Amino acid sequence: MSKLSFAYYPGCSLESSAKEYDVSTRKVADILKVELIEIPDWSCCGASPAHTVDHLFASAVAARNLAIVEEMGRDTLVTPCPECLSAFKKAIYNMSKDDGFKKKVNSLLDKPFNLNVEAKSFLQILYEDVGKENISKKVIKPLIGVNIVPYYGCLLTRPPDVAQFDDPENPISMDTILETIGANVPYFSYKLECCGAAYGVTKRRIVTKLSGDILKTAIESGADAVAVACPLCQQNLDLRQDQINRDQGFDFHIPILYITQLMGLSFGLSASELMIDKHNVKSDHFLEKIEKGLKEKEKSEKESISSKN
Amino acid sequence: MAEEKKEAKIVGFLCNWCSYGGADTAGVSRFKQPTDLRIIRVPCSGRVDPLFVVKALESGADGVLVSGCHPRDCHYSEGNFYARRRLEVLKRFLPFMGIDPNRFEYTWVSASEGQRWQQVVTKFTEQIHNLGPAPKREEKSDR
Amino acid sequence: MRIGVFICHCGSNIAGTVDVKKVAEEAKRFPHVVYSTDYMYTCSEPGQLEIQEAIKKEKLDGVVVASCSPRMHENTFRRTVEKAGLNRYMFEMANIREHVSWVGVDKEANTKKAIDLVRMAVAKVTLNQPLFPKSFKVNKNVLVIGGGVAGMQAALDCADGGLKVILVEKNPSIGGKMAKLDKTFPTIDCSICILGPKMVDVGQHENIKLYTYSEIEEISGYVGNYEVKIRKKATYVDWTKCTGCGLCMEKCPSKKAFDPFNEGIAPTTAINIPFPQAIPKKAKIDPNYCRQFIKGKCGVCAKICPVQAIDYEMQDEIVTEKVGAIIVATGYSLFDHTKIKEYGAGKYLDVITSIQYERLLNASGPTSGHILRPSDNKEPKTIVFVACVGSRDKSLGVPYCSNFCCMYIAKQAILTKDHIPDSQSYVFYMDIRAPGKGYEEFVRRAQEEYGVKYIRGRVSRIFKRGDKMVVRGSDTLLGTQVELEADLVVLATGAIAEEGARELAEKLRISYDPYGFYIESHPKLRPVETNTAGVFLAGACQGPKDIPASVGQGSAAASKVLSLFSKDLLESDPQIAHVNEMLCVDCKKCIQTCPYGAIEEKKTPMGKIVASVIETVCQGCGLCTATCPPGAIQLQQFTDNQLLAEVKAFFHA
Amino acid sequence: MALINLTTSTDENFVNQVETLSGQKISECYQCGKCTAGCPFSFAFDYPVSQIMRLIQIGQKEIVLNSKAIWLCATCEACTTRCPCQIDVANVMDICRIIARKENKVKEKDVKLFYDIFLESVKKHGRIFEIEILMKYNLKSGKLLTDADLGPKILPKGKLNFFPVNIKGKDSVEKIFTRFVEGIKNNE
Ligand SMILES: Cc1cc2nc3c(=O)[nH]c(=O)nc-3n(C[C@H](O)[C@H](O)[C@H](O)COP(=O)(O)OP(=O)(O)OC[C@H]3O[C@@H](n4cnc5c(N)ncnc54)[C@H](O)[C@@H]3O)c2cc1C
Ligand SMILES: Cc1cc2nc3c(=O)[nH]c(=O)nc-3n(C[C@H](O)[C@H](O)[C@H](O)COP(=O)(O)OP(=O)(O)OC[C@H]3O[C@@H](n4cnc5c(N)ncnc54)[C@H](O)[C@@H]3O)c2cc1C
Ligand code: SF4
Ligand code: SF4
Ligand code: SF4
Ligand code: SF4
Ligand code: SF4
Ligand code: SF4
Ligand code: SF4
Ligand code: SF4
Repeated sequence: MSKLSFAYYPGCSLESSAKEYDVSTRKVADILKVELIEIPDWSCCGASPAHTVDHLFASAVAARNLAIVEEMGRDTLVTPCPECLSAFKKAIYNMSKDDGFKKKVNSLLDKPFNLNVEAKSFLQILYEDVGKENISKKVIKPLIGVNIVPYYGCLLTRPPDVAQFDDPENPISMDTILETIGANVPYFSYKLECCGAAYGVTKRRIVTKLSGDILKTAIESGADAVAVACPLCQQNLDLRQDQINRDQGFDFHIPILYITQLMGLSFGLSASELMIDKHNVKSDHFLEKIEKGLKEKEKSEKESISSKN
Repeated sequence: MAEEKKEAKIVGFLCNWCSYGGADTAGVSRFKQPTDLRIIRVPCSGRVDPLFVVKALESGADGVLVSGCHPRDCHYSEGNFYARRRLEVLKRFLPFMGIDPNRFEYTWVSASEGQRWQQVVTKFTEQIHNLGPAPKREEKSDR
Repeated sequence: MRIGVFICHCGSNIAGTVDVKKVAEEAKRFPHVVYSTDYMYTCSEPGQLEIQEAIKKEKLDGVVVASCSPRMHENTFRRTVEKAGLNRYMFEMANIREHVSWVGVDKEANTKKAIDLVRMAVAKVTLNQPLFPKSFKVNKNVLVIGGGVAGMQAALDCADGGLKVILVEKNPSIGGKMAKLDKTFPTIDCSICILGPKMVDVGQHENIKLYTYSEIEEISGYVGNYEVKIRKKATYVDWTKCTGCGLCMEKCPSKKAFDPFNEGIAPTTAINIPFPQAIPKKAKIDPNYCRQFIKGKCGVCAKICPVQAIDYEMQDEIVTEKVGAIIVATGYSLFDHTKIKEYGAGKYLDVITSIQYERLLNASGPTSGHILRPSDNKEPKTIVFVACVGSRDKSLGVPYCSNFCCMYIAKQAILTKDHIPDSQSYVFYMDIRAPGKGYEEFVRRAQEEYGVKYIRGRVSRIFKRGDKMVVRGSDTLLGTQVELEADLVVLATGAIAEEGARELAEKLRISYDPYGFYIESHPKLRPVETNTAGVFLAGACQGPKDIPASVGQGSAAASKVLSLFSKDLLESDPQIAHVNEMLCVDCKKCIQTCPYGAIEEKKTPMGKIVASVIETVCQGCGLCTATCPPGAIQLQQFTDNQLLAEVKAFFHA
Repeated sequence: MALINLTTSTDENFVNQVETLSGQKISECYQCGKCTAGCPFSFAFDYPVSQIMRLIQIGQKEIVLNSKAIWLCATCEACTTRCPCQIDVANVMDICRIIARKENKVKEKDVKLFYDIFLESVKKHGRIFEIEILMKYNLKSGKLLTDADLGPKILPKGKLNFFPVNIKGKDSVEKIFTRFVEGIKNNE
């Protein structure tokens, strides 16, 4: 595999409330020899507020960053955040579909964006460019004995025309990675149901209902933890888990971990290196279960070796 | 209002089985089209002698359209393959005769594709309007 | 020449957007035109009489009618002029309805266009020549392709009418989809009970020659004289010996073979007779599952067969038959629901298709007619039917309605209640399409008497919760989201074109629509004819249709063949190529080009070698004409001169 | 629902406006309800999304622009992904929101307020400043205690920045805002 190298867009959340995601992404990338070069002086992608104002405006806010990537001489922008990804992909999609639109967007910008950059999620890089063979080579502490359900959220694969990644109704990229790092992945029917998105602040009840349904289904599936790839999903499911319990009358304590954190664990990084301790819901029990699983595996391997001799 | 757009002179050679039927279907479905085109019915697009196209363009046509059955769907099994081969050669040859190859188009429309026919006519007519009237040529054959 | 021009109003269809009077006036000034008029409905009896009178009074020797498409009325008017003593080819039509009045809104531009088209038609008719058809003998055998209910009906009607029928069916048994069904709407009679006797009749009729497990390899010729090559696929059992005793099936150790008849819900043996009522009732080996073929050892069936019918070395065989007409009755296929990811893409065992459900309901099916759901063989209590799965769905490329699923859903829901009295069925639907006789009443009965709950809304997603299937849909009448926990979900998968339909159409030289269904000559007036003379359509191959309609079309196609064959001689179309022997330089280009091998060389009385057209073989495509360097071979009625005259008439007004 | 007088209240211009801005043909919707069936927010909408589509079809501008639904839609794209008629439904919802915003008809004031504060932050710093956004929202919405319970959970983790990150090219971001506003003014 030739060395992979991309322009990296962390996004606003990954700078603050979702620092864990940024840190674990960079560490995992490092181990997998994926070079991530942070886009100099990147600005906010505009997220969902921008497109409620105007699509031209929203595309321009996103495209400022794409133009910088062009200037860097790179052809791919990689971001871990699906919300940012969606903003970039839609800008590229709309601009390439309609030349007039493209011109208008560029008239709002200091430096024009000439459509020479595509946007990908870091998950897509892991799944398609790095591949499960290369991931499995780095696994030294497989996550034996734990059930993890992957929660994709809305925007990673939808709408399919724009996202162009994985299956829009039954995505398997995270499933595959989780299996590759040794976890057991039970059937999970809420992979794609919306968590309530950005309405946490303004419409808390909506979020605690939707996120509550997701947690409930995850637990019914026998999950010990939920894997996520989105800072907003993480926030809704983890930070707001107590609000969910209060509003919905549940008593859930299920860790919500970034897929990159789980990979990092399997690559032998410590929980604190991966900032797992920075989450709201404690992962201690989950981590213990992994250790136990590992020990049991070692024991049974030893036994089988000695019985062979 | 701006002045009326002058009609272009466009000839269409349509095979009886597919495209002529497609144009009928468009009619039956009332799919509105520009009025510039005059259709000449031929049994098969393979009947269209490239010379017809040249003669039409030389004697004053602004555009010529040939439309036949989709590949593999020819009523005469392979007529449209012949047509395609000949007309592709023609298209490459037109510039040497001083004719803009964009004045000639070859396409496929089946009998059920009324909507497609509407699009083909609309697009081609637009294309010819954009090119403007064909430059006057010295007429050799007539007179 | 004396030419008459007749401009039709078609009520307001033409006159509404074309100034027909002006067109008629203008036409008077065209060369050779001596008479021009307009009329309200030219194709009506008085309209035709007016043409005939004008021919006589004005001594016309050429007629142009400007009206609808020649595909609609060319033959009508040809007969009209013929009755007045004119040769039928001294006639031309200008299409000012489909190509003018219906597609343009600007009356002035339309009128100008109509005038141009009439001028072009006049220019052409001036160069027309009287043509005279030749007669040729007809082979009165008929080929029926497809042995579903439509094809069987067509075959029986033809055979009863005294024709020899060759019936080709690609499966090992005839019967088509109907043989798989349990009961049929709207009368709920047992499908195989009414179909079985018909199948036996087909099998035993002295005028029907049956080729099952066979496919069309090649078709050549033309109406009255087709030659058909049929591939008899190897069954590895000598059917002249096999008695259908079924011993081999009992002993065959390979018991996991895919069973297409049961739609894969239960396996079968590698050697099998597809179902008890099969016609012919003969065994066949599926080499994909037979151990003799896979591992090279077994041979149990060969040992056990009392009549030594097994032949592992059997090869496909090609036979040739000659027929005069062909009825295509190849039916339909069902939409592949594994393409619909939000419904589980076929991964959930308890989400099945409607045709699989027919097999579950069927007393001779794998569950002996007990409804047991596939995952755990338990009897389901809550059954959800989903309508329009792979129908009326642009995103899946199937925007059309499949015609019969609304009805069979009602039927299956009623049967469900009969089988499991304490069950509850739900139907998610968009519209209920039940326009046949007794159909609406049938659907009402399902709701009123059988308590089937109909929910107006589409299903968005199906997923598993415990051992239930959760169906999430909407009730648009309420304006809300709804969810049901079902034991079994039945998807009413839509009808799509039979696989291989397009390839067969290409062999037959008939057309198909964008979805692969065959196109009839005219949707209202020639519903079972195709544009290829001598080829007729019956049943669902033309578009989804239920059994009554399929059978009706089978009979209609048969009667078309019977009337075609009522004459011993057919007339050939004289619009064929003709060689000017003076001009021909024997370059042979035309001979190489003709797709029908209709051109040969001959020696003229002067000893010159020239090309010569075999009149009965030429189909009139004109490929040769466009190929001939000196312009010696001309397609009559479409000669270079005629077409160029049209072109010129447009530019030199 | 109250009586709708179709003669007086049908606004064809609204239908055209939505169609032009969204690039979607509204008449293609055949009211199957699949969008509503899959919409996670159906339970919170006043009109489910398929009814919004219907209301647009019959030109009911006032009802659509004054609905809560258009503000509660989270652009999750479930409807767009599954619509059998290939309509970009989420885009239509977005366009309705944009029109409502332009016409100052905002049923869900808080949602709009939050969006506005968010964008203000982008305009000011080039990136968002989470703490500032939350505080401003609490002040302006009058809901002072929004997410107050989360403070103790997140603040000690030391992830949140207490000072905004001001990017170097923040004026180039600001210019996007100003040019956009100018563009609108020039068009009017
Ligand atoms: C679940 C279900 C339930 C239904 N229930 C009812 C009902 O209750 N009442 C009702 O009226 N209708 C019902 N129908 C509809 C019914 O199945 C059709 O109307 C009927 O089968 C059409 O008959 P057909 O002969 O045109 O086609 P088919 O039954 O499809 O027969 C076509 C035949 O042609 C053969 N064939 C195909 N291609 C070739 C080829 N290239 N060469 C040779 N042979 C070929 C096929 O093998 C097949 O035997 C139901 C359909 C379904 C799916
Ligand atoms: C408003 C309307 C619009 C329609 N539009 C369409 C359309 O767009 N497309 C379409 O496909 N269908 C359409 N139809 C349906 C269409 O009219 C019928 O399908 C068609 O007319 C049926 O033809 P028929 O020959 O069976 O019956 P009819 O047209 O009713 O002909 C029966 C004939 O028999 C005669 N008759 C009756 N009793 C006797 C007797 N005892 N002795 C002698 N003669 C008798 C009658 O006088 C009549 O001339 C429409 C129907 C209506 C009402
Ligand atoms: S001839 Fe054609 S156009 Fe005239 S009335 Fe008859 S159908 Fe109509
Ligand atoms: S192959 Fe032999 S054993 Fe099998 S059914 Fe035929 S006759 Fe019986
Ligand atoms: S040879 Fe094949 S078909 Fe015959 S019994 Fe053995 S497995 Fe079955
Ligand atoms: S018949 Fe009914 S279920 Fe079938 S496609 Fe048409 S409307 Fe849908
Ligand atoms: S027109 Fe010419 S090429 Fe066509 S079938 Fe007749 S002889 Fe052959
Ligand atoms: S192509 Fe023309 S010249 Fe050549 S053999 Fe045929 S008819 Fe004669
Ligand atoms: S899914 Fe599409 S067609 Fe169906 S109601 Fe919604 S917008 Fe209309
Ligand atoms: S995009 Fe909006 S309307 Fe569509 S499903 Fe999601 S929340 Fe509902």
